[in-house]
Amino acid sequence: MTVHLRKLRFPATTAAALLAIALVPAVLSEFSVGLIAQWLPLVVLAISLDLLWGENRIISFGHGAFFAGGGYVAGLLLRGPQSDTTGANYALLGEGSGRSTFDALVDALSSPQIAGIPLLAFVLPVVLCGLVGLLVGFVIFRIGSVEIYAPLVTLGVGVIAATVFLKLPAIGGSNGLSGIPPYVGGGPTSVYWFTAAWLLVIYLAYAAFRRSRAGRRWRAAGDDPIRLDALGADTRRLRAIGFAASTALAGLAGALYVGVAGFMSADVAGVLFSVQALIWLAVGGPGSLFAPLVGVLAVQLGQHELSEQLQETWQLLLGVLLIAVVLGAPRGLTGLASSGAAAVQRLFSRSPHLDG
Amino acid sequence: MKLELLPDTLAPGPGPGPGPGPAPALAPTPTARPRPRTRREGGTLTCEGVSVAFGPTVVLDDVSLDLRAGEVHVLIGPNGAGKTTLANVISGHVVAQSGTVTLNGRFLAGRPHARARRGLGRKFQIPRVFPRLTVREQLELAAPRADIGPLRTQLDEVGDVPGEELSHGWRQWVELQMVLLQRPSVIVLDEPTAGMPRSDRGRLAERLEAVAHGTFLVVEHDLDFVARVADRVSFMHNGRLVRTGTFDEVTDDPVVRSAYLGTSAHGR
Amino acid sequence: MLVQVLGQGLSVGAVLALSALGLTVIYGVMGVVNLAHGEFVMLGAYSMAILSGPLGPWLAIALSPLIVGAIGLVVDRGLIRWLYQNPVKSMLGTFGLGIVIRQLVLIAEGPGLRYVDLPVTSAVTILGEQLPVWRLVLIVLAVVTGIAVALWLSRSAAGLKVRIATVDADVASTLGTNVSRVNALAFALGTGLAGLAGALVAPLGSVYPNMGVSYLVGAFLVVILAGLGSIRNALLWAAGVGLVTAAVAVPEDDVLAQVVVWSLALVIVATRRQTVVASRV
Amino acid sequence: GSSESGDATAAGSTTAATGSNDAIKVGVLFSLSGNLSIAETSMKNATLLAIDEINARGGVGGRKLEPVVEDYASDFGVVVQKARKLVEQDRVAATIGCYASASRKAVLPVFEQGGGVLLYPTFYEGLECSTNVIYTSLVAAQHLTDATNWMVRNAGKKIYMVGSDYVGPQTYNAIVKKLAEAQGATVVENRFFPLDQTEFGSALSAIRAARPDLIWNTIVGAGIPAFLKQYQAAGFTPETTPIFSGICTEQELAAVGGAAAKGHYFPASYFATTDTPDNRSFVKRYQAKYGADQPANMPMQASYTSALLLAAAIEKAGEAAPQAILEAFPGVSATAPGEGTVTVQDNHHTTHTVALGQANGRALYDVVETFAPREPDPFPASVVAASKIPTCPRRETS
Amino acid sequence: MAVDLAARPVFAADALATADPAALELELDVLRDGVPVVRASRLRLAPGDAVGLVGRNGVGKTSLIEGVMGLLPTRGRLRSFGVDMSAWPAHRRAAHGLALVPQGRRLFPDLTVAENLRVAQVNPPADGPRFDVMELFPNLRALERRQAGVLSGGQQQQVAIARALLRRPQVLLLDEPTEGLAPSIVEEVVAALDALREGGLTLLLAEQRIDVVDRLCDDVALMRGGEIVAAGAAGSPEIRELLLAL
Ligand SMILES: Nc1ncnc2c1ncn2[C@@H]1O[C@H](COP(=O)(O)OP(=O)(O)OP(=O)(O)O)[C@@H](O)[C@H]1O
Ligand SMILES: Nc1ncnc2c1ncn2[C@@H]1O[C@H](COP(=O)(O)OP(=O)(O)OP(=O)(O)O)[C@@H](O)[C@H]1O
Ligand SMILES: [Mg+2]
Ligand SMILES: [Mg+2]
Repeated sequence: MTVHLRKLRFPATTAAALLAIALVPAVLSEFSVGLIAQWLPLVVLAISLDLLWGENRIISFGHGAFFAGGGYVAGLLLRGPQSDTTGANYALLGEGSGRSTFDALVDALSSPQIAGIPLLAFVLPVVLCGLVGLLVGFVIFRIGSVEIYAPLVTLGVGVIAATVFLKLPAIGGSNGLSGIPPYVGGGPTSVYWFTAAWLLVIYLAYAAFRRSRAGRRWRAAGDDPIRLDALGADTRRLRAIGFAASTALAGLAGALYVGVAGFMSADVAGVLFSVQALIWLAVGGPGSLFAPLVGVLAVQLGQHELSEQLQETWQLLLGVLLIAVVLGAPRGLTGLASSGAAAVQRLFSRSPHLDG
Repeated sequence: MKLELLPDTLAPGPGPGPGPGPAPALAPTPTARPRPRTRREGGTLTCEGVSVAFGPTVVLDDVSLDLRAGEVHVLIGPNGAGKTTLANVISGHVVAQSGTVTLNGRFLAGRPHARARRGLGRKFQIPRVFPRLTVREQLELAAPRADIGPLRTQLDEVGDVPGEELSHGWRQWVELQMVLLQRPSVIVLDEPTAGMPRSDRGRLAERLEAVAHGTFLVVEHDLDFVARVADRVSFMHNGRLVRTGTFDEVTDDPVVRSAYLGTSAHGR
Repeated sequence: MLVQVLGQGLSVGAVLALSALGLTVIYGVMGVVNLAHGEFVMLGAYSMAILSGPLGPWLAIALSPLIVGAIGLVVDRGLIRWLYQNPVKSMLGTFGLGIVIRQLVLIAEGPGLRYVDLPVTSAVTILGEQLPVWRLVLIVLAVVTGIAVALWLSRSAAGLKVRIATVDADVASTLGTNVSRVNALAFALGTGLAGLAGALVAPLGSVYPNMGVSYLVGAFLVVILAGLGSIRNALLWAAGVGLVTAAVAVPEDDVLAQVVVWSLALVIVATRRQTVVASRV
Repeated sequence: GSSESGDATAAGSTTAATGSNDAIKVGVLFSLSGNLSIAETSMKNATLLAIDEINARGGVGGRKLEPVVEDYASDFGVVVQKARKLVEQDRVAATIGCYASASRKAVLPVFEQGGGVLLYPTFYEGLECSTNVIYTSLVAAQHLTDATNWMVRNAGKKIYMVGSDYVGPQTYNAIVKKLAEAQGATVVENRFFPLDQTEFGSALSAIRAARPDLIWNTIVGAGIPAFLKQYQAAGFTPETTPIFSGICTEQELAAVGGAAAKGHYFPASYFATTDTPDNRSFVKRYQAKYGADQPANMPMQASYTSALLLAAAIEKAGEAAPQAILEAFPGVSATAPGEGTVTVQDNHHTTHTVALGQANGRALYDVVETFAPREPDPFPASVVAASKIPTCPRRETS
Repeated sequence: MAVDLAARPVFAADALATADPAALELELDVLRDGVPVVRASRLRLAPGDAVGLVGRNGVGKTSLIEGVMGLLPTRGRLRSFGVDMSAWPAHRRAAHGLALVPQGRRLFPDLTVAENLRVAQVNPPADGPRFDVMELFPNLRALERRQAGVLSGGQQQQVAIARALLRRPQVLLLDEPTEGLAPSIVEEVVAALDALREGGLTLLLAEQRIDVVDRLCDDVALMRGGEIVAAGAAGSPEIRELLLAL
């Protein structure tokens, strides 16, 4: 009995999640479908953070920067040549300083030859964010006390990125990059399917990784890098590469996001957005497979449904919720759910063993 | 009546028999194990003129050590003599100011993982296990293809317990198994018997004998155990390697007696 | 130019130091990454804004740290004590706390900017450079407070208890230390310092519910560079950051200064040798 | 969204576009939480005040206006969602909203692709004339030309510029620089600060060294009080080095405090102190509804006026379909409180009368000079090359 | 075989002395995460008694000791010198005369050795026997200014023992105190503890080295699976047999 329930739990939740994804367009209005489509890339971002935090005990305050960076690159590629963005207009006012190499780069990205190849809009953000992530990763893991310094170094990355993005008129400066077309035509529903398919693929890959030997090694690297090193694994390199994989995934999330939202702004690179992403995960329960999905949907839904009615009180509620999660449900909503399930299971089985 | 130890369970030898008598010896009277043992394969490790200082504190002073293939070499010495530091130099956790380490005839350098890949195993003095992996997962991580059949009884007990919930002694055990399962050619064990019950020490000694391939450098304070496993013993004192020889030769040395063994040597 | 950079750099450093001191105490000593630190600075500024009218600026400055420290005490009992020595959990919990404080202030006091009069408006001329007296006051107070806190932590018995209480609460309690009382004291001290920072910068800056974020980020920068728990280093690095900022910002501009300072910080952290203790295995 | 109109009946399922007798839905899209809510809450309030008054007079063509209020929480990701909801789900006739340029830019595609109407009631930098946006407040060149001329003539020719590091202030400063230089002035420095910077010591040191006649300032938000107070602490006075601000309404001034703000200048199409009967009545009605501690200011008045303009446009179109409203807008006028008649032009911007205010000891502006009414010009030839000036209005996004 | 413990306090000999309050008298369950890992353990130690707690790994020795000290939640009874401490937090138990040498040393690694010793004295010590730790561990004097975290394992263990003794406890709980100590130091520690017992110190000692137990303890309690399954005089044949089988 007990064994059965335990074995069934994983496929059952997966099936339920799949069913929910499939049902969204059928039961909700087109607007709501579009809205949820906009949240799905955030789930990908949350997965990229879970890969670090849940599995490797690294907190990043800089993932917003990679999300934004990926979004900008994909956005420029998707939008193609355009003369009349705010950025271009602002450049009209430039004080004769000439065009920077960065402007040329932006132009190259949005030139007709390469823009509009949707595949590139995925590949390039992933590659660029991954490379930058690798660099940052090597910095972080050179220092001891990773748990303490990683948040601080990534915080610095976020601050620099947000400042620099704001400074660049070619990507819209403070006005952001807007008018980005979706990857697929056909309205919110097809955008939803497109994004959901990506999310599904990423989720399956993530689930497979977590169960694989590589996934176990990755968890071990966060648990005790010195021990793992002494077993012959180059933990520092492993973690730097894992960090890069995570930032690449964040870049991919950004690329997906601009295809849905049509817009990317520099504050996304800042600390507040990155912390917001951590909150999704905290609410979901870091380290659990469904935490990213559950966390993003719960917080965003709450935000969407409650913020208009409650306004300032909603924010207050969010803060209280966060404290409640930390104190009352350190393994997040998914943790609550599984201890609920365990309680149900105990009802079916005999009294628990005390020893062992 | 006070409890007495029965030394003959450890090794044959003279000693007070059971029953009332004079106050029993506090420490057992260790005796070196019978030798020679059948020779086995194993790596070689040489330290040449290793010196380490932290700021003004000299911790290792021109230490040279030579491990023969297949032997069990035990390092003893007072607390703070530099034994762990020497182990750290070998495994790459401490960078020596001068001196070289050679493994199987080639210089050993680089970070710990590179040394581990060349066949160097290491158990730490403070046991290190992976908190979130179960015991079974830890062993599998260390050596995916190793045969864990002989460990079945222990795994039945703790196989599914995550590292963070292990008691101190079990942590020692798990870490030791991780290292041994990897079958390194040279294995550095820092106080492997700490926290182990007596019978397990005996079993560990048997295990070390039974290992088919491997050279051991063991740091130990349990003379009983040392006597049983050591082919050779080196004595360290104040950062210097003072003396190397058989167990009896070293423990008979008056310097070793006064600096390390204390009154426990009186029983001999 | 040199005097300008010095004067300006030290006064920027003073503000940084004041906001970093409390963070260092709480982070370095208690192992709590207090993301609500900026909000305690904000509470200090609001208490200054509210009290300086009826009580006058000096009394308000003296009272603000006490008030904010008292709030910190309550918060410690209600929340922080569950988060000791758990940097990850503490980040989330205190971030939630930050939102709560901000929103409560916003609901109680409105979203608008608050006004605080400068207690001293005059400027003095040093080596041909005019420096506002209030900035000199900041520099002096930052140094004095920093030294006082450092001495208290390292020399006094209470300071010693504070330093052990959260490193290993179990062992500390077996040594007779009432850990929860000591922790509450330490958190109150850290938040009180934040409150002092808030009260002192209020007349120069802008007082509004969201003001905390920038102080938090600046304080974190100092803590990154200074390492954990060292008050002396925090003071020195705050001055260093201030001077570099001024050296870029006075001749060039502040955006560039921000980028330069953070990039330099990352380079310094990246090339820094590991601490000895961390590498002991 | 929540309906907030005092006496609007519950809307049926019929959309506004069908031209039935039901209420006309009007989107009201501002930040009511987060850091932008300081300014935007009062803009929402003023919009609702106007809608209530229009309804009290019998609505538009016999139909009531029904506000659909959305809070985008100062988040430019959320603003897109909310705009979509208003355009696609609620199918409002038009939306009044947005404050920061970034929020407007973010929602542009939603309105252009969804065929909606956005009335943007904030003074802004220009360089835009979307087919689907009606810009009801000042645009940069219209806002700044006369004030700059006055400044150079009366305060001096050596100018030091400061601003927050984002598009609006950058454009404002670029335009003022061109205008001032055309008057023979020199700009010794044009310096920008990160958005949330509240530490200006370095800049003030540099300013002292540069010895300008005046400071042109487009620092926004929380930076303003800090800048003005640190200016005062550093020993500057408005008598010797006055500050002319481009983006500093009564709202920001209140936080600076009367003493520190006194003597500085700001041009605007509306000041709270304007002593006309209609303005006194406007302020009184507003404060009666939302509290007496709220100083009136330009974006708030423009929000109010926007609702009036919208009502006039629907009246003119004869129906509440967004496309018809857009087509009806050019030429539509309304009487703006404290300002007079304002008219929407073919380029979707609005004529205004600008005045120059000088801060008094009560943190309010006294008008020192009122300029002649000015046409709006989103692409001023003084700064934009002739070849790059587009025909307005046009679609801004592909 | 094993002494039956169910009905009476563990050490019958002490039953005579019940008129005197026991230094430590307990009947406890110790809980981890709400689950009892130690169950119904009864012990009674008269002042000056020394009891050895032995058992294989993971049987609950550390848990019992930490439960007595107040570091783990417990159910049941705990009295020391007539005072019921079962609801007290650890620091009150410490003030009342309990002290602990924890397993794994647990020094404050960033503090110096001198500071690690000073922390034992910043709170008023209990009034057990006085002891000069620097005489016991003279080599610590040279290390006073060193950070405790960089000390060798055995040096750390010495500091941990010294720290507990400086509390001047009446009841000292020792969790494998000889781990990592050189033989001569073990000798000295044992001799010192023996001397302190003369001065009235009560010892509860978890130890794997049965020679140390033998030398130091009058009585032994053997644990298995979270329970004390046998207890008796250290020298009794049954106990001796059990010890050797460990
Ligand atoms: N990072 C360091 N800084 C300063 N001194 C150090 C450092 N690391 C080790 N030491 C000192 O070096 C000496 C040798 O330490 P080591 O750990 O090698 O001793 P050991 O022989 O293993 O002793 P034990 O038997 O107690 O484990 C000790 O005195 C210790 O305090
Ligand atoms: N931190 C922990 N979390 C959960 N369970 C634990 C923890 N530490 C120990 N346990 C469990 O509690 C039981 C008793 O452990 P305890 O540490 O008391 O044993 P012990 O007798 O001291 O063993 P050792 O000789 O190995 O030190 C064991 O089953 C162990 O798995
Ligand atoms: Mg050692
Ligand atoms: Mg134990």
